[in-house]
Amino acid sequence: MNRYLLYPGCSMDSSAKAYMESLNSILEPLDLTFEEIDDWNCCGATEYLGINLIPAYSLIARNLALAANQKNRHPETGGTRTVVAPCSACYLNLAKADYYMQERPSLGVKVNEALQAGGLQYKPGTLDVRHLIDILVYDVGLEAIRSKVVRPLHGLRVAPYMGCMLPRPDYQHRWSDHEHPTELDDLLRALGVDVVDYPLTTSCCGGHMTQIGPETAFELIRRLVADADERGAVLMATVCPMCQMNIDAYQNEMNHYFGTDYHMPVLFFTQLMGLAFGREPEELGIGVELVSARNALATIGVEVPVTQEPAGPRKKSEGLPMPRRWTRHEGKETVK
Amino acid sequence: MTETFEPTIIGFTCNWCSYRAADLAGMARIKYAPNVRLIRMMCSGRLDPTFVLRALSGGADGVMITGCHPGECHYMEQNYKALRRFLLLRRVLHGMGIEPERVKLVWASAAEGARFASETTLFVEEIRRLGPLNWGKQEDGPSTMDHEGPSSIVHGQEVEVPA
Amino acid sequence: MPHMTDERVRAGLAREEDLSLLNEVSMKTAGVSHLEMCIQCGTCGGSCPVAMDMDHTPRMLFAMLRAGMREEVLRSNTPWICVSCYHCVVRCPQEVHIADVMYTLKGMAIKARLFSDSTAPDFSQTFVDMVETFGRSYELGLASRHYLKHFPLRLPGMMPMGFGMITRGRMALTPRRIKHMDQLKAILDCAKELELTS
Amino acid sequence: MSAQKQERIGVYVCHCGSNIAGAVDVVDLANWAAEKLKHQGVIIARDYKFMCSSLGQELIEKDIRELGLTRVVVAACSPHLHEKTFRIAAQNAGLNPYLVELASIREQVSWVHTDKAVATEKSKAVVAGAVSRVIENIPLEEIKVPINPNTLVVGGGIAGIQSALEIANAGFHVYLVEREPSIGGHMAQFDKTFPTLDCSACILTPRMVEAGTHPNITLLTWSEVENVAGYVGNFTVTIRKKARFVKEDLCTGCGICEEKCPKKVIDEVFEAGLGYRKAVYTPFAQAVPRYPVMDKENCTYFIKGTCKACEKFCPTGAIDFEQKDELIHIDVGNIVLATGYDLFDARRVSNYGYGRLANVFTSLEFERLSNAAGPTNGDIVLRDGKTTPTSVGIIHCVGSRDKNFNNYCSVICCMQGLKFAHLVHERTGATVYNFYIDMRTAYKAYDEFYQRVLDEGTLFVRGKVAEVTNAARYEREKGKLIIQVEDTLAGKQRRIPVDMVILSSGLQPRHDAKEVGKLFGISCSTDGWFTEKHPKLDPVATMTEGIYIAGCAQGPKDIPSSVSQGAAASARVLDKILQREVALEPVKASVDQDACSGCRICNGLCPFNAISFLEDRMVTQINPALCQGCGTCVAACPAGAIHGTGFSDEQIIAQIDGLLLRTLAPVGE
Repeated sequence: MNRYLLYPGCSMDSSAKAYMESLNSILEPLDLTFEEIDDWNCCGATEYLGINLIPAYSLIARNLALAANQKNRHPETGGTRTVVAPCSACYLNLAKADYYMQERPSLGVKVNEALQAGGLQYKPGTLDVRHLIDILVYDVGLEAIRSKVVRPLHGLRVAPYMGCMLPRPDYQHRWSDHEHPTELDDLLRALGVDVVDYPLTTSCCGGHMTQIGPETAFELIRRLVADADERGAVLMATVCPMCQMNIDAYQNEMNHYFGTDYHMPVLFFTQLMGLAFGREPEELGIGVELVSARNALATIGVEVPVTQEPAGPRKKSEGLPMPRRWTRHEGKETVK
Repeated sequence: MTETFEPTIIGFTCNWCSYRAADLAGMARIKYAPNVRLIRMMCSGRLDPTFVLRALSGGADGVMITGCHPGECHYMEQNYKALRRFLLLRRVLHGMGIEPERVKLVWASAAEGARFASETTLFVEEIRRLGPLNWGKQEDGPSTMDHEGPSSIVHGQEVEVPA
Repeated sequence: MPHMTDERVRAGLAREEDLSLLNEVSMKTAGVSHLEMCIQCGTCGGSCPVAMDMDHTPRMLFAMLRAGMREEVLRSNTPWICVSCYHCVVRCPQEVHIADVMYTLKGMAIKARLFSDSTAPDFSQTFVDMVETFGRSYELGLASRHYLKHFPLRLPGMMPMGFGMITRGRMALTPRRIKHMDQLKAILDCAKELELTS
Repeated sequence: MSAQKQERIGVYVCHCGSNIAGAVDVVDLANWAAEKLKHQGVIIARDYKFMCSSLGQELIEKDIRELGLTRVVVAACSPHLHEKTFRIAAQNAGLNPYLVELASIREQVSWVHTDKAVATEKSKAVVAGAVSRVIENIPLEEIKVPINPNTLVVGGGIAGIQSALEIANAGFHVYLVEREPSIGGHMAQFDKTFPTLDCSACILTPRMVEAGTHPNITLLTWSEVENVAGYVGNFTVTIRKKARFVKEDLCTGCGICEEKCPKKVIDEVFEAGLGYRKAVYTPFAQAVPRYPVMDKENCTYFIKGTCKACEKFCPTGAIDFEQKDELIHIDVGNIVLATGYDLFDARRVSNYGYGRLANVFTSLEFERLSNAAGPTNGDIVLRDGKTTPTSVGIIHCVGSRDKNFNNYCSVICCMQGLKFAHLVHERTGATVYNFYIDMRTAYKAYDEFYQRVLDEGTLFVRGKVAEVTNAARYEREKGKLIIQVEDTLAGKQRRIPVDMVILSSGLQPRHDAKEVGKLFGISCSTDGWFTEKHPKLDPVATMTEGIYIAGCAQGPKDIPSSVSQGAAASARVLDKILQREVALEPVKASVDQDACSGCRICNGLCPFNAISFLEDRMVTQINPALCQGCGTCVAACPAGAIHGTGFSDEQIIAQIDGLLLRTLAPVGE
C-alpha cells in the first residue's frame, strides 16, 4: 500500500467534484491510499500573492505545517513526506512556497513567525509536494496502469492538455520538459487512447482572466479549443480544475464572443482512467460537464473494438532523416 | 583590557590567488585592518593543520586560511583538500574548547583584492568580539575556557562544499 | 506633436528618476528576483500569451523599472493581465522571477492606489475576503459579488452556465468553512503585521 | 630547531621613495631589526631609498661579499615583483639565490594601512617572520631536464593541423592523433567560411593533404590517447589505434568496399544526421587518410556473421575482419591539445521545436544542406527533401547566453547566422529573418559582412525568439512554422510564419573534456573549457608545463582565431624544443624513505601523478620532475616523511613564530 497525504484544494468538492469522484475510483485498483490533510485551507490561488506577500505565503504554509505534523501519523506504514495535490494551482503554490522559503531564508523566517501565532511551524524541505499525475506516472508506473486497463480506449482521439502551472516553473525538476512534457501523453497512451499531437499542451487557459478580463481569456480558450479541433481531437483531457472549468464552463460564451461553433468537451484524465479501468461513466462524474462528452465517448461505444493496428510493411522513409526527440529524463526508463 | 582589544591574526595565503589578491588590495590602496600577518604558501593544500595550532598556541587570536575558489585551484583540486582539513580542524578546535570561529576559510581569486580586504576586516571584527585567546600566554592554555562552541560547525560558515 | 503628449513628456523629464525602484521591487519579491540581471532580450514579451492586451511587455516594464518610472510602472495594466503561465519564467535566459515580480507590482499598485482598472484588484480582494472569512474559497459568493459589481451586463449570458453548474452540483450554495478559523486568522493577522514592518 | 650554526644575516629596508617610507618608519624598522634580531644573526640592517635600483642591489652584493652574509632579507614590495631581482643580485655575489627572502611591507603594509605607528609595528613582525624563515632556507639548485624534440598534437581539426604543420615545418617530428577516421574536424563539414565566403573545403583540403603526407608528421586517425605519463620534456603517451578492419598498407582507397556494402546507416557525425553512409566508409571524399573504416556496430557481418561483401570485392585483399585494436607507445617532449568543441544539442531548447518540428534545422545540419558535397548536393530544401523554402528564420544565441543552458557567448553564432542569411538569400531568394539579442561582429571585415547582408534585404528582428510552433492561430499561419518573438525595437510581440527555421547553435566543451583534462593533468573552467595559464598573457599554455591548448578546446572561437592559437601553441613548443633542456623550479616535495611508513595516504592526493608507490619496498616516492610543488602531500604525511623544499615545515613554523614575535631576544639579554 502506498500512502500519501492529500491536499484536495477547494475546487475538488465543487466545480471539480468529477475529478474527486474519478480520483477516488482509481485509488483502490492502483493500491494507493490518500490521507486528507486535516483542516486544510485554501491556497490563495493566484489572488492572494498579488495583495500581500507574507500573508499569502503564510496561508499556503499553514497547509504545509499541518501536513508535516501529519506525516508520521501512521508509523506502521512507514510514514510519508509526500503531499499530493491534484490541482495544478494548489500544487504550484505549495511547491513554490516550500522552495522560496529556502531560496530566500528571510521569507522562511517571517512565514514561520506568522505560523507561530497559530502554534505551527514548518521547516522548508520537510515535505515533497507533488502533483497527482507525477505520482501516477513515476511512482505507480505506466506498466501497472496498463495492467489495470480492462476497457482500452482505442480510437478515442484526445488532446492531452497539461496546462501551464504544472510543468512550470518546476524548481524541483520533476517533469520531462517545461514546454512539451510527455507524462500525460504517455499515461493516456497506456489507457489505449489515440493521443493527438497537441503543441499547445502547456499553453494557458486564461486562469482568472475569465473573471476579470473575459476577452483576454476567451482568446486563450479559443486557441486551445481551435487547435484541438483542427487536429481532430474529440475531447481534451486535463489535469487541473481551473483548466477544466475555463474551457468547459466558458466555451459557450467564447463561441458566442467569436461567433464560432466549437464543441470540445474536456474531461479530467482520471475520468478516462476510470473508464479504462472498467468503471461506468456515472461513477466517474461524466455527465456533469457543461460541454457534453457524450458524443465523443459514443465514438468508442461500450463495446470498444480492439483496433490493434496491423504492423504493415514499414513505410520507406522519405526525405531527410529527423533527429531523435529529447527529454530531460533521457535514459530514465519509466516512460515507455 | 579596557582598551579596544587588538587581535593578532595569522593569515595563510596561496601563492596564486589569495596572496595576489592581497597584492591587488595593496595596488588599489584599499585600506583594511592591520591585524593580519600573512604567510605565503604555494597552495592552500600545503596547510598542515598543525600550523594553525602552532599559530594559536603561539599567541595568535585567530587564523585566516585563504585559497583559490573551488574549481580554480592552480593545482587543480588541492583547495578542496584544504577545505576538508579546515572542516576537520574546526571540529578538533571545538573539541579542545576553542571557538571554531577563530579559524576562517576565505576563497579569494587573484582579482578579488577588495574581497580580500573586506573579509579580513570582517574577520578581525569577529575575533575582536570573541576576545583574546590567551593560549600559550597562560600556563594551562585554553582548557580554562568552559563554554560550549556552537553546535553547528559547517552551517555557520559560508563555504561552498563542492558537489 | 499633440499638446498632451508634449506636456507629459515634459512632466516626465522634470521628475527625478527614482533609481531605488528596481531594488525596492526586487526586495519585495518572493524568492530571489534576479531583476537587475535583465538583458532586455524580449523572451518574456515574446512568450507572453496575453501580450496583445498589455500596456507594456514585461521587458518594457523592466526597462521602466530601471529608469525609475514609478508611476508609469504602477499604472501599467501589465501585471493585472499576467496569467501566471510561467512561460517567460522558464525561458528567461537570466532566470528573472518574472511572474513573482508581477505579483509584487500588483501589491505595490494596490497600496499606491495607482491601478487604472479596479476589476482585477477587486476580484483579488473579494477572493481574499472569502478565504479570510471561511478559510476556503466560495465560488458562488465570489462570482455573485464580483459579477454584480463589474460585469452586470454579462450576467444574463452567464445565467445558463451558473444554473448548469449549480444543477450539476458543481457550485455549492453555501460556503464551506475550516474548523480552526481562529488559528488561521491569528496566522494571517501576524503575517499582515510582518508585511507592514518588512 | 633554529640553526646550530649562527647565520650572518643582512636586513635591507626599502623606502620605495615615499611608497613605504611615507607610512612606515623605515629607519626605526632597520634599527629595531639590528637590535632585536641580533641574537638570530642579523649583523647588519640598512634602509635605502630604492633597494631595487642598481645602487641598492650593489649595496646588498657588497655586504654579501665584504661581511660574508649567509642570508638576506629585503623588506620591500611583493615577492611577485622583485624576488627574482634580489635573487639574481645574491647569485652575482656568490650567494645561493634561494637564501634570499622578501618581506612584503608595501602591498601588505604601507599601501593598506594609514596609522604610521601601527604600520611600523606590523612591518617589524613581517620582518621578524622573514628573518626566522630565511634561517631555515636551504640552498637549492634549479633542476634541468632534457627535452624530447617530438611533439604530440591531439585533435586533427584546423587548430591541430596548423599546430602540427608549424612544428613539422620547423624540422621536428609530430604525432597527430585524431579520434575520427579522417582529420579535418568541424571545418571539413562547413560549406562557406565567413566573412569572405571562401569554400571551406577549398582552403582546408590542401592543409589536410599536407599534414597527411608531411615526412615529419605521423598521422594516427581513428585513434585515441589512452594514457599519459611523465612530465615536460619527457612524456610517455599510450595511444589506442582502433581497429579499422582495413589493412592500411594494402588499401588503395579505391572505394569499392563502400560501394558494395549493403548496409546504410544514418551518418550522425559528418553529415550531422542528415545523410547516410555505409557500414564501411570514408566520411567524405577528401578524407585524409583515404582508408575507410568499418563500423563494427552496424556491419552485417559483425551482427549476423555473414555478408563480407567488402572482402569479396576488395581488389587488394585489404579487408581484415580479425584486426584488433593496437596500443602504441610514443615518447614526446610537449603536447598540444586541440580537441575542439561539441555543438550544443538544440533539442534541449524544446520551445524551438528541434526534433519535433521537421523543418527546424541546426546550424550544422544547414552547413551540410548548403554544401555542394552534402546530402542534397547543396540544394537548400525542407525536410521533405524537395521543397525550396520561400521564407526562412534564423535564430541566434541558441543555447548560448542563457543560464538555462550555457551562460557564455559562443562567439561564432552571429557571423554564422549572417552567413546563413546570405546563402539562403543567394540560393533560394527566400525572405530571410535574423533574430538576435545583440549583433556581435567584432574583428576584421566582420561588420562589413553584416552591412552586406543588410544590403541584401535580410530582415533583422532584435529579440530572443520565444518559441517556434506549428499551432496556427490565424489562416495565414496554417501549414507554416510560426516564430513568436517580441520585436524589442518595435516594442510589440510578433508572430512570423516561415517555412524553415535554422538554429544558430552555440558551441560547448567536448562531452569528455573533463576526463581528457584529467588524463593530461590540466583543469577545466566552470563552463568546461580547458583553463589557460593566463587568460590574456598566456592563452595557449596551461598550468601544467609542456601541455598547450589551442582552438575551441580553450573556448569558443572562429577559424582565424583557432589557426592563430594553433600556431601560437607551436611557437611555444618550438621555444621549448630549441632550449634543449628545461629548468624546473626547485620547489618540490621529496620522501624520506626511511621515515615513510608506506601508509599511502599521500598516494591519492597528487593531481599530477608525481607520487608513486614502490610495491617491492613498500614506500612512496615522488618524481621531482612531475611534482609542481603545491605541498599538499607534505601537509598530509602523518609520519612527517615528506619534505617540501622552498616551503618546508621548518620554514613555515619559523615564520609563524617570527610573525608572532616569539623569536625576539628576551628582555635584558
